[in-house]
Amino acid sequence: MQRLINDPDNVVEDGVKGYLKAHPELFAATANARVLKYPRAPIAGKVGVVTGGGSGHEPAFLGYVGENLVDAVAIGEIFSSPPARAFLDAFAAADSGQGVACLYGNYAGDNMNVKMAVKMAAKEGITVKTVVANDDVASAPRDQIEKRRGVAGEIFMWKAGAAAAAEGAGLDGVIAAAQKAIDNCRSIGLGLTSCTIPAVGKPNFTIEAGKMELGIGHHGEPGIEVVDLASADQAAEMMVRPVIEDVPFTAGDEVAVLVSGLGATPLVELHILYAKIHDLLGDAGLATHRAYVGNYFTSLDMMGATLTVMRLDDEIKRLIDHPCHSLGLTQGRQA
Amino acid sequence: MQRLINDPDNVVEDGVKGYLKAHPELFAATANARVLKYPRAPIAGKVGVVTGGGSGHEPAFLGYVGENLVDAVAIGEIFSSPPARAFLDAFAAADSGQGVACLYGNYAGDNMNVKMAVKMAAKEGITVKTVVANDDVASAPRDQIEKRRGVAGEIFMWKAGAAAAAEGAGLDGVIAAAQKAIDNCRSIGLGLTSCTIPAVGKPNFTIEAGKMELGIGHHGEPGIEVVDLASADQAAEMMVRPVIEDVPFTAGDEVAVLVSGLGATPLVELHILYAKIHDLLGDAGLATHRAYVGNYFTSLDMMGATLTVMRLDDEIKRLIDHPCHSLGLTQGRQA
Amino acid sequence: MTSFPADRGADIVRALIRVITENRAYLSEIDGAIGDGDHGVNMAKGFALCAEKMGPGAMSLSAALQLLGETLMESIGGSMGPLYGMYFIGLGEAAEGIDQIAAPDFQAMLEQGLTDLRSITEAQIGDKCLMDTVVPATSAFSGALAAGAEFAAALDRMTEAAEAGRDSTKEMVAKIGRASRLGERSRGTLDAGATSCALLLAEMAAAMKPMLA
Amino acid sequence: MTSFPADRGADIVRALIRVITENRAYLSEIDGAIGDGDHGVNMAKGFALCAEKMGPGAMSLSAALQLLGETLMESIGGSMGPLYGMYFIGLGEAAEGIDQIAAPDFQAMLEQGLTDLRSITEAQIGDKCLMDTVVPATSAFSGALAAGAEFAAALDRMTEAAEAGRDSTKEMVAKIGRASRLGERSRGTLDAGATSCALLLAEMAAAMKPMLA
Ligand SMILES: Nc1ncnc2c1ncn2[C@@H]1O[C@H](COP(=O)(O)OP(=O)(O)O)[C@@H](O)[C@H]1O
Ligand SMILES: Nc1ncnc2c1ncn2[C@@H]1O[C@H](COP(=O)(O)OP(=O)(O)O)[C@@H](O)[C@H]1O
Ligand SMILES: [Mg+2]
Ligand SMILES: [Mg+2]
Ligand SMILES: [Mg+2]
Ligand SMILES: [Mg+2]
Repeated sequence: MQRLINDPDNVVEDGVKGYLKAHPELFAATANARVLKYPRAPIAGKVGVVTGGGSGHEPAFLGYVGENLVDAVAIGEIFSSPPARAFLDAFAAADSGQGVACLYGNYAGDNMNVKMAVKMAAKEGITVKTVVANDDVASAPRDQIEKRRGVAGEIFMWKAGAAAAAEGAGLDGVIAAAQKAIDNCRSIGLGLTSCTIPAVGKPNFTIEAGKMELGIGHHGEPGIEVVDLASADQAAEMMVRPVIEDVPFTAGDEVAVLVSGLGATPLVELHILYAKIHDLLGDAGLATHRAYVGNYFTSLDMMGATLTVMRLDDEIKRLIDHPCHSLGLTQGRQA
Repeated sequence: MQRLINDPDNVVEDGVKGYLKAHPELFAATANARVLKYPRAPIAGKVGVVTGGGSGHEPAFLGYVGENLVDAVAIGEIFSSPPARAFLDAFAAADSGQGVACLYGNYAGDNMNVKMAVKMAAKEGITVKTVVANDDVASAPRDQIEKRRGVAGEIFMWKAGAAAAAEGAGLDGVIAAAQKAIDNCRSIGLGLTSCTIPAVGKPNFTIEAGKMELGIGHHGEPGIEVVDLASADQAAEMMVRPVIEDVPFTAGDEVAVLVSGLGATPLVELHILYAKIHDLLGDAGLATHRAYVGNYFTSLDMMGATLTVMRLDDEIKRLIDHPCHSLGLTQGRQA
Repeated sequence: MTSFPADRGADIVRALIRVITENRAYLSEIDGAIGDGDHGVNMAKGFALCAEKMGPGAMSLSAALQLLGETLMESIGGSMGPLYGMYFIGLGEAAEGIDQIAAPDFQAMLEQGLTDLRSITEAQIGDKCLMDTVVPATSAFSGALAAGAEFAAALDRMTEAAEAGRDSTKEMVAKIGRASRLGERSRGTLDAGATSCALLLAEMAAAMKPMLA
Repeated sequence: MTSFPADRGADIVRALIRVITENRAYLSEIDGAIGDGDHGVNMAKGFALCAEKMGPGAMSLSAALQLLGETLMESIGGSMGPLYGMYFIGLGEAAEGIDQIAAPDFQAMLEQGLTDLRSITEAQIGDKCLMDTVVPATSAFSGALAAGAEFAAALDRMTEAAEAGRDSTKEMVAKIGRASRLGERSRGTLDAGATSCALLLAEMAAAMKPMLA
């Protein structure tokens, strides 16, 4: 394992120190070492936006803390949900009295810890409402949509919810915007290699050389199918079809597209993949309003990519186009 | 080789298609398939800023084309200088009549191709002046500074030169700003693994497991020393010392710092490394004005990182803080 | 009817902390076979934190178990944090206000723990997880009491059932957690959560038995 | 004095294009041992492009060589594009305005090519690169003429020296290019650039000899 770490058991703590030192305009420490907040948070009069999840997906989750984005984040161990206390402390760090929208992904641990934290927050007088991302079409069939995992679509959920909050929406409005965003998102992953958790020191699972796994999850959860390694164009077809065949895409829709690398796949390859995705979406009558291609939601040093497509209406488009500044995503007033 | 490509011989062409489709606000095609320009270029009254180099370093070089950054880029094969014609066509794409600053890195091929292109440009009536980055302290001793390679310090050179151009400086002013930036930059690389050029299909060189190579170049050029894989803190010490011992750093200086991943090293590890670098610079009396930590200048799927430290004066600070928008670097009006 | 004084609670929880700390490497090793090898590390971290918070003094069983549960829930994250957290809080809440813990009290505690556990996970017996230990152990204790067994004997039945439940996971194919990725390949190894749970229940029984009077 | 008509230039350059195209795989294979295995691909790409631009007609030696040089310089990039580009442009420029190419004309061409090459690289004999071929080949041709040899015999000396130069790279340790990373390990293999250069010079000689009258 060729890695730049100090103690494999302290990867997250040591990383957090670096984030704080490198980006003081984006991150402030809190009393809980596993909670970072935007320095201006809680922002008076604004609904607080919180997320959280396991580490190893950087820039997710903490990289979406910032201006017009997430106010506070709960940071778990690598690939492991943060404790309830961390979510609770993140709520407190984000709450200006207008309530908190906790926007997170559908994983057993996160569900349990958020549930606990919301209960604990209620006792402390903090109103928290939640949206649970379930954009991964490969993780369950359409009739069991509530079982689907949240993946890179979470970024669009955060973007939309946080932009609504920045525009001045109340808690219900923020929740509605985030829910609408994720309901209009569909994602799928494609894994080419495994990844290694530093504290474990061996690959987390196995993808044989010459094979790739369609529908793989962000922690190596089993996908739909292990197939022979194919060309980027063929990979794009395998990814686009299950995404656009799922509700709610219809010809004529405008969409936002996010192709995220899983960590070790070079940027040029993500763009080779994107070129075909763009054309396939166009063939299906979907016009791409905005495309994000890069390492937005990774899995340590895994090779591969995820595709997320979000259907836009005027409201979501406005929220996605809203300017923002964070480690993972910075954009100006226009596309 | 687990890669997302179509034809290993067309990685660059296929990637360029994707960049154009994904980011129409940043990239426009030109008559030369190996030249991309910022859609607004040439910008009337502004000195053109051009760079170029081999592919495989994404987001460098093309990712620094954008608003208040590079106007046009010449794109080479993976790890191979673009042909002279591509540099020439990039000059033409960038020139508004105010002349062109060609800011590139010190490699044999690039030197030759730029030299040819500048000659050809002169015949076509385009005035081109050049700055050659030589920030890599590991590539030659201080008394042979002209032999040193250019590495991630090029980003600061582009940033400073392009900001000067955006502020309205003439060609000599732009060249002076870029030259001053690179003269105040020192960099060093640390390689933990090799990388694989898709058309070659096998690793480009070898770093044994359990070892790391201090001073390695962006294409695997030999470093200063192969040492046992050390902790991130120890790696930071190995990197900071040769950088700050070289001219021109002195206690009391303000600096900008860039830690770039080489491709496959997770973002959290870059921040673990940064945490110690930040402290070591502080111990040496250097105050970090701005830090960039991420994948800014990579080497395909290599693991490892580079460190660049730039001494600031009021002018360079203003130029570095200037807002800009590109695939590799987007920043607003203030830090 | 035999019972033990509730104010021995801290000693019982200290025994639980000890057994987890002692088995840190063993539990991680088991998790390493089909999981990511950190179960012992995760558990030991939470239990050690509870030891710190408890200090050396006496506590009621209710307070001590709730402190353990809250510490786990607050500090270890993942799934095991809230699962064991809920479980121990449930045990502790059911002991609230009771000075002498008799067999029916402990039965009520076990049942409350299981109910609370089920309020946050849909995992079932046969999924290859801690449910395979805790469900049969709870039934065994209740069943023994119903059949007229003494407290101590019922605790023995509970321990036996917990260990049999743990062993039953060996031949199961994992349906939840990381190991579920492996499908058939997860067969042949004990489940880490079921193993830690068997250690905890057996230790709890062993700590209580000498206190019975 | 023997000479050949300059308007046979296109045929000579077509022979160069053919030899590179035919040796595409061989040159890449040699580069694969201590480089990145693309020398044949790079060269063939540029030479094929020149064939396209030339078309089937006749051209003067000066124009044909300059077209080859400009195409390489413009299209293949890296170091080899400008190096071979400068070299062939140099050869071509020195032939400008000459209708019948005699031995002293060709000597001047070779010397101009080498001078232009040296204007853009500091590489030397012994560095394990194309200089190890081109430098001795040039000297051999000039030396043969000085010793009174005929054009054809001098071309043979040039070919022999080019091939000996190529072979000399086998025992060298690379000092430039990718292979320099390998240090001692670069010993024992031919240099790809020196090899392509020997092929080109030998082919040029072979193409000229039957034209001599
Ligand atoms: N959703 C779940 N419900 C019940 N038990 C679970 C669940 N997920 C995992 N487990 C249990 O957790 C154990 C692994 O715990 P641990 O290694 O601490 O966490 P992680 O899997 O996050 O590394 C498994 O052996 C299994 O018994
Ligand atoms: N700076 C240089 N000067 C002269 N020859 C060089 C130089 N760099 C490389 N070469 C030659 O280039 C050859 C390799 O060419 P090629 O494989 O086409 O390019 P690359 O090394 O970029 O893959 C080497 O065998 C060597 O002869
Ligand atoms: Mg585990
Ligand atoms: Mg774990
Ligand atoms: Mg090459
Ligand atoms: Mg080569």
